[in-house]
Amino acid sequence: MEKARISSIQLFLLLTGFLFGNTLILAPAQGAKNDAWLAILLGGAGGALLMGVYAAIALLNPSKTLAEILKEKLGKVGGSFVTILDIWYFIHLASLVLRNFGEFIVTMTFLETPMAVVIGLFAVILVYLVNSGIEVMGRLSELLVPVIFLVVFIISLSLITVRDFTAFFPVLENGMKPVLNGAFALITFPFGESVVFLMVFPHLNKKERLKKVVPASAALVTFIILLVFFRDIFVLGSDLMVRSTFIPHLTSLLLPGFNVEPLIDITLMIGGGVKCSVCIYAAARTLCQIAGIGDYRKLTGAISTFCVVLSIWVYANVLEMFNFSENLWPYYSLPFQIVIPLLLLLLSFRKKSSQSNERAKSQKGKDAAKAY
Amino acid sequence: MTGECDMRYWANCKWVKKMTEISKRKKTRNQNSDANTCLDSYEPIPKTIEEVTKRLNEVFSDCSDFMQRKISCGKYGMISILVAYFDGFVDKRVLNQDVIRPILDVFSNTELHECPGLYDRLKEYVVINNDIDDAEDMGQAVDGIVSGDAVLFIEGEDRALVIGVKAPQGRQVEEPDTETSIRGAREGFVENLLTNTTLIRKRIKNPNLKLEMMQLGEQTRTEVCVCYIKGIADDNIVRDVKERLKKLKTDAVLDTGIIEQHITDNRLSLFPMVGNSEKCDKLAGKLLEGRVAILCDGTPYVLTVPYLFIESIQVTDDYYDHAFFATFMRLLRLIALLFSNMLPGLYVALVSFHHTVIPFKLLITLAASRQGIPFSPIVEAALMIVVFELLREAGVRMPKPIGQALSIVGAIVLGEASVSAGITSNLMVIIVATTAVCSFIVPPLIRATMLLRFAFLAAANFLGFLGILFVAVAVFIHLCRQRSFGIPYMTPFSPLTTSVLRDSFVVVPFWAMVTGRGHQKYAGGASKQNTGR
Amino acid sequence: MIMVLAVFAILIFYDVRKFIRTKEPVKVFAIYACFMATSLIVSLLLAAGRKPPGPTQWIEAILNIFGVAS
Amino acid sequence: MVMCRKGKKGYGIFLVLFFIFPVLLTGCWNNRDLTEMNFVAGMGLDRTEEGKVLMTVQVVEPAAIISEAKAQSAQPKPVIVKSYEGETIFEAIRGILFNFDKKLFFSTAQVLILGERLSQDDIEKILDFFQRDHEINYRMDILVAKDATPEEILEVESDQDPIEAMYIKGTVENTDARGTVKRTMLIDLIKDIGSSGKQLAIGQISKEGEKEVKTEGLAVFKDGKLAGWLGPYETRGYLLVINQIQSAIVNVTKDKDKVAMEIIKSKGRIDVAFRNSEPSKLIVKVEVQANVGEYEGRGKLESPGNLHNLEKILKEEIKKEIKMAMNKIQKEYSSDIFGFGEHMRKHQPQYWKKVKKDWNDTFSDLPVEIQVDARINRIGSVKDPVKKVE
Repeated sequence: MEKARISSIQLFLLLTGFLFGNTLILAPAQGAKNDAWLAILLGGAGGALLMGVYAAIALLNPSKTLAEILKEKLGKVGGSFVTILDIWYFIHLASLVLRNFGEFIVTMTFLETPMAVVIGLFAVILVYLVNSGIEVMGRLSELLVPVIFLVVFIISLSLITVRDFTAFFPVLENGMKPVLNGAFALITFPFGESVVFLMVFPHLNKKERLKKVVPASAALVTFIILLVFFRDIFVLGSDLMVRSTFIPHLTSLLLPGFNVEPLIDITLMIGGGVKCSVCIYAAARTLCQIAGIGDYRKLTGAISTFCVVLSIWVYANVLEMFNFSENLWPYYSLPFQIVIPLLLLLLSFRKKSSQSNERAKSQKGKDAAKAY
Repeated sequence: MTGECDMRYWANCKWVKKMTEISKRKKTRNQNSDANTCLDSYEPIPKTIEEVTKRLNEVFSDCSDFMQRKISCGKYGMISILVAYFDGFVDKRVLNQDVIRPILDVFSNTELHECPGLYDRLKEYVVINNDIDDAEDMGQAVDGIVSGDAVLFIEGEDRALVIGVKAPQGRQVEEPDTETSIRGAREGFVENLLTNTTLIRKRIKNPNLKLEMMQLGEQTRTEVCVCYIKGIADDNIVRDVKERLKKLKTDAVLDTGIIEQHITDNRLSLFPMVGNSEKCDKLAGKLLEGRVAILCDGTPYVLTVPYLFIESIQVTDDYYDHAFFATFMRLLRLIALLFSNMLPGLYVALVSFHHTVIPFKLLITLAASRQGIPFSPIVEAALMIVVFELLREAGVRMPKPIGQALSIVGAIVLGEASVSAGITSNLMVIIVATTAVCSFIVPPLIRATMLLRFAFLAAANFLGFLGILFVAVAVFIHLCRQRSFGIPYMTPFSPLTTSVLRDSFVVVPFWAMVTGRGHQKYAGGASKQNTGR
Repeated sequence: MIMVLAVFAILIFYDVRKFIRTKEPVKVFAIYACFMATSLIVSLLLAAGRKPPGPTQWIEAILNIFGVAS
Repeated sequence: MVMCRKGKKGYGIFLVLFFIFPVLLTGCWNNRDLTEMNFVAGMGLDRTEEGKVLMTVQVVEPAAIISEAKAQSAQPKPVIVKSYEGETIFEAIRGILFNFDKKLFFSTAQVLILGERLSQDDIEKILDFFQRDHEINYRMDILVAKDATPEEILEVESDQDPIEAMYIKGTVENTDARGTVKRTMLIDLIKDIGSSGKQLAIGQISKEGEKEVKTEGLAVFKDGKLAGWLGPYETRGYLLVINQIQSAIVNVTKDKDKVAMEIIKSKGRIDVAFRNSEPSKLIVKVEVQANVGEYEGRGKLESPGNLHNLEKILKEEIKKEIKMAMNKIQKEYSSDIFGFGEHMRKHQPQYWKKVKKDWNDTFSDLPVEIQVDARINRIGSVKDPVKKVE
């Protein structure tokens, strides 16, 4: 249907922007306090592995989207059921990101502005973007995602004078458990969320590039999360970091000389925008594929409207938001992010090996997947 | 002639009416111009000069500048030759020297009564002029006359000679006012199409430089020339350009601006999707980059397609100057572009929302300057910008001497007095002035910035910095989804095209660019590098 | 309340007009109506200040059945 | 091409929303003009006798300040100082509006002066407002007023800066040239409150005549309550230990000559030594680099030996200052404002858990080892001090 093609750089930046998304404000792995860097490293490795699974699925089922793979592997009824669940998951994810964005803006900058207005206007832009197609999304991320890195580096560099480099001591004060918990949380958020990209991977113009793009982007995001974590803990100290609602905002206030608060809005808006638009795009396309509608653009408006309403509906206050994303989200995400993809991977393998008569060919496929 | 003739023009002429009646094609007269004119043009040329004169007088009734001269030659004045042309349109001296004098010289004493080879003799060795064509029927003959040629009708022949003796018209080649440069050629295009094509040929001496002519505009039938370098320009784009031009249905093509509006990809976009220039060296550079140019008779502005966003901040001087300086200027222009769009919006956002961002001392200054101003920042800004745009427009439309007075009024009365009257803050005057200065730095985007400025202003007043961000992202999305003749509008940046990136915000020296002259193809797939030059 | 209704009216008018013009099949209308109706009902309830139990609560309940969430 | 055609719809939405909506809703919500607010330059916080919060704000009148720079005409005062009582800080802040016409804007606050009576209460709790409010300037300086209420200090009309708070901030900022007062920004304070192994120490301010203030010394807190004060030299000793000295002048005596040494670089480190898994000793290491700034006398300064001598004397002098501070803090206040506990928490967490409970008592009993290393780099434009040829 859609013959759009995106280049590997575009996919890389799209993926990176997606993973970056709202990670900064929610600060996953923060439960491990000053050991979060360990959690980030572990979680990054695990996340890369998980994303490798997604890439392997995409490589084993070339030019098929998630809905098509599910239908093929799980049959019509089962496939449709899981697909509908996945659609719900994508929509939910998009609305959570919207809520994060709105919550941040409303808490920090526009205290008197209704959140619905902020989120609604943001959604309008997202609809415009999603309706422009995946190519334009790729091109836009090519333009804007580098800005995120720029902002993060600028803030980090300008804070170099006000930091205390011993703040992350002592190591493993509370044992390994919080670290493992944090790592697990980090795998499901943000890395596992990239399961959405099974709807985007088929658009890549050179399929084999996927093997490079996915790990590179996971590595870059891990590095940036790590950088941001160290920056924040050096500047704020572990206690204040754990207590603050939105860490990067607090950090931005500490710059000597001037206040760079709006820059945080920029990163959040770009990252969140990429994440949200990919989710809405994926939801709309998946829905259209199982319903047999040709053009997903017809439904983006409705889905986005629903996302906006859902984002207001989903939490009563900011604490509920933090509680959900820390305690419930990882478990809730498990089936969507890990169980279904692993099942798909297994089924793809089996089909591949039974299909091909030559052993060598199946061996090759395994090797390809083993690379992850 | 492309067959797209002007039917209403013909329809007004009596003889055409008569002819159409004869051919019983009344029905199609006002609808199908093709069929109509084709039929008309096949009207044979009468053999006798009297009849020709009569017809011509019918066709060109009430045309006071239509001239006919009858030459009787041969020893007994037996041979009549009729020269028909538009006065002023043809160069009379050339006509006399190259056509009439030789005819008189050769035939005045010849004892020819009726020579069968007269037409060919005239064509081959009597008329000196090079530009000779046959007119097989009346239509072609009339076409020749209206396009400034002289037409020779000969007694007893059903053909006519069309002789190009067009008088050179219009101004001399001079430096264009709109695109002045510090270095580089001073030659600009003129209104005459032939002069313009010559100027291009002069720069690119290469048979691969193709100039394809067509006529557009049902009333005006303007000569339009599609120009490209075969082998460098993408064939698909050339084809696309020609197709779009052929589809163009309009009465009048008075300027390339009209063509631009018809062939542009997105007519609603504020951003230019078609470039224009009146500088020869710039156009040559564009052609060498693989672009297609559209020239039009009667205007010095030449269109180039595809047009990319980055071209707005490129200036020919960049290529002639030191690369570091050029890079600096590019960045400066980019900053100017941002400023001219966002500065008033940013100011409003800062003053009405983000007080925490402003350093304390500056905040005091700002607050002090805003003390006692009756308007809110947005109203103040909008007022000042509108006043500035009024001044600018007045400055453009007014005769130059009055412009002086205008600038004094603008500077003193509106700037100085409005501040001391306490209607605007002096900071706002600075902001608007800076914005105004910046908006002149990137002329191709001037209309986009003019309107976007208000969008940013309104958004800033609504949601502060966030509003500005929203609008900015929307503009970015808009830019990203545009294509100019198939090429994504933001090309060197997204999709990232590393080879072209050397000529984006950064200008690398020529020797570091891929092709010799420093011109790059605008998009990927620059495989067809160059022609034998 | 009125604002919510107005916004929804604009959105639905805009989209449905487009659908009718392009003569969409019934399923498009069905899915569209499904999403919009849910959104409208929920947002009206929210605007009225009666927040219905949302997905977060459902998910929490489901997870509690499995006993994963503490 | 196809995409562009479709694009027109989206473009329409964009145009409608961004051109019409904002115009309709102009000036809503958070849109607040600069002229509708009062800028707070300084804040004072104290307790009344009934235990209420007494909030003092110093508000700037921008027009007065700018016009003062232009012409010395009769103008309204550039700053206004007002106080109000309330149960909580926030209530007091809102209540203070009873005689201000515009809302107060706190982000511009440069200093926060804490009263003595408030300091004797628990200041850790009271600082919550300053963390929670989104408009607070985290880099504002905090000082504790000695022998004066915050109100009195904020009411001082200095000749040096029309905004008194800026004047106070300036005097605190120049501590990096003298090192006699600790500069405490709000963020530092918040960080210190959070850490269990460190007690609070805030710079001290007092009134000096009608037109000036003096920022010198240190207020030492124990468990959030004011424990006592340190003098300027003790403060300097303390700052040397916690590595917050940028530059300072230390006077030493050499053969009855007075020599002023300019410390240009100083590095302080702390450590805790252990014996039998019990903390046994506090170790303070200070490395100082200094220049000879002034030599008042007839001594000789020719050979490296002279300098080594001077270095030794400087070492002793610094040691003395540190010892003075240590003594007073350990014995008199027994409050670990150095952060030895914090250091232990970071580097020996297993021991820290044991001694955490009554660390302050343990801290005051431990012996201190002070290691000072001083180096003199430059001696200035002349070698020997001026003397008549004999």
